[in-house]
Amino acid sequence: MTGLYLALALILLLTICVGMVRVLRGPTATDRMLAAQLFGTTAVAILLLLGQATENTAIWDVALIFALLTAIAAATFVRRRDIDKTTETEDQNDRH
Amino acid sequence: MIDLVLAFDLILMTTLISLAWLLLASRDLFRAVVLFIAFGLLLALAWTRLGAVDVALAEAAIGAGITGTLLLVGLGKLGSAERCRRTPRPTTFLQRLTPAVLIGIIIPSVTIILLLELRQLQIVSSGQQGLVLSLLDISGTDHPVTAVLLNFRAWDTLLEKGVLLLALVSIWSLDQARPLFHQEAPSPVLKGLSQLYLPILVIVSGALLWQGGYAPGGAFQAGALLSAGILLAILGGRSLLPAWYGMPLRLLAGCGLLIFILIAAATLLAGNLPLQYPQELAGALILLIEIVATVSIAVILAAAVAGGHPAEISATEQQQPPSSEGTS
Amino acid sequence: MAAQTNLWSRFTLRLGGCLFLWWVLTGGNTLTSWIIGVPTIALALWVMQSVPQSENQQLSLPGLLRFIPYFLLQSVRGGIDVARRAYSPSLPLNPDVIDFPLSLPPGRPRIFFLNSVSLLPGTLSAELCDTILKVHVLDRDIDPGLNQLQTHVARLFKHPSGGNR
Amino acid sequence: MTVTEIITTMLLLASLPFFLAGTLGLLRFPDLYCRLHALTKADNLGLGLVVLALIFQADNVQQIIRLLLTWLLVLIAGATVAHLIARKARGDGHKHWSRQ
Repeated sequence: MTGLYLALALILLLTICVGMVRVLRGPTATDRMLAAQLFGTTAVAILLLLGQATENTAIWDVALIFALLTAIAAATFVRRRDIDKTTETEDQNDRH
Repeated sequence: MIDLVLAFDLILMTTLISLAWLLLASRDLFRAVVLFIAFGLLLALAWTRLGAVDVALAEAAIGAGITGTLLLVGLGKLGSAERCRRTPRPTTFLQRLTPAVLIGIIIPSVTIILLLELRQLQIVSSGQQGLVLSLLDISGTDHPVTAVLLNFRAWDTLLEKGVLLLALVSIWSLDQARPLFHQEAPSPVLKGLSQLYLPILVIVSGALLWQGGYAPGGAFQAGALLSAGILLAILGGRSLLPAWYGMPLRLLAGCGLLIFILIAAATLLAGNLPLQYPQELAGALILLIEIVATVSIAVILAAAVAGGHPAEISATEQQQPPSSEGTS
Repeated sequence: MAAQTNLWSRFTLRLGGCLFLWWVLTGGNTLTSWIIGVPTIALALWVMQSVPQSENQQLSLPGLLRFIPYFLLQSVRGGIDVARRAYSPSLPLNPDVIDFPLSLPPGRPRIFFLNSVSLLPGTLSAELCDTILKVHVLDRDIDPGLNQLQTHVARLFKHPSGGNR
Repeated sequence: MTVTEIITTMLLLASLPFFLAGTLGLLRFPDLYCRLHALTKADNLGLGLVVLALIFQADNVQQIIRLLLTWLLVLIAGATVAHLIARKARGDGHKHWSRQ
């Protein structure tokens, strides 16, 4: 069984690596952010599998923390003061 | 099965190093921030693979809960610097090739060579592990990491609290805090999430603090989680009471260091070395320090994200109508 | 009088939830765990206390028992649907944004509905304009079944619009 | 192999196509909104199957509840984030992709 857990965890890690292409490509900031969100879900799955494979359920606590916190970065992203709009006006003043 | 573990570790290491390179070399700062969030995620995986679940918990709480917000808010302050990416420099073929070669060939091969070499090494000594485990009975806790952090090497932890406080004081001396987010009310969905997750975050954080006595967990993990909770509350549209910005905030931020110093002084007066707890009180003292430190760490980390002196927030908010965007 | 008992039943429910979660996470078998457990739960209750309580929508148990299998079935269908589209070489997508008029009251029922929409086959709640929900659909030719979901959610929150079906 | 092990194996194998579909959708789907569909549905179903698989191996009730709680939290966070991102994209004026 342990072999299966590890094999699945390995494949999931690979999907994160492949998904990184979306972060690199973009094209918009929103695309990048949404890819990071997908990694959160995958990481939770990997941690649950690793916890089961090593029979160390303390690892599940790490998964629980990710589950609780993955929304925070994305929520900040949508709620932050829009830098593009503020820089547009600032930019005309201090263009060098 | 060993091969599966090896393959997992290899890919994890290669990805971590490549990500580190990519995010440092990224000209688009927003991209760098998202890469850093992904980096933190994989780093937490790496810590669990190294058997350091304590560190993984802290990395998960800090990486997912605080760093992302800290960097995104910081990015807003770097407005004009971020404009630089829109004036692309002409790149030669060679310049474009270098990162690809680095990430595709050099980093993986160096990692593989290093890993293979490392596997040849014999572990000569397990460090102080035996010593710590033999003294665990008198430490006042059942988790070796907690025993080291709060008893055997409590001095280090005291100084760490000092460093955190110093960092906050430096941030406060640099700038005045500005409202982190849009003044307009958040989406009801975000509000609902915040209301639902906040109590759960509090309880998980308390559970982590308690677990520190016998399993991975402890004050830093609990504090980091709690500070993420504070951020989530602000994101969900709650505002902190301005009455708290003055003395209460300072006291809460400083109490972690203060309790340490008080206990050090008390042990000194009792004729022991500083922070050399009497054996029968060790458990209670450790618990007391951890509870106070949790609150202190939570407040310091959350205040650090605000990025400036908080007293000013109440002043500017009172002066200006909430609808205006004009603090910058 | 009725409001008073309502307040108490809500408090007991919340306290019960907190105690349950603490037990799940720590095992709760040692007496000393309550040294941290009691202040933690007090803090959690305080955090919940400051949530504005204008809305008074309690879940109905029969509604929940009918909702869970419906939701699980639909999310499996949703997963299979999106996976099929992702694998198919021709990428069979025909997306559109449709308007859906909400009859659910604001607050928890509406939030619950918005989140459920995003987990069901082919639909994504994109924007809420007053009582009109803009839904992004993957295939404009397929009926997204949002009315059925709305009935389920209304029943779950004991709202009249879901009662008589 | 016991019965529970067979069930766990099958559920884990069943979860794999959904995780792969999530990543594939992220890369292949033409616009942000479609990618959000992949994010919320495929991966959450994959995680649900993993959680279900591990429940069959759990030692006690607490573990089962912890697993279910983790899944539920990811589910709610995923749906919320999908909505927030879609809302922000619409606010920024992103047009949705269509065949015509």
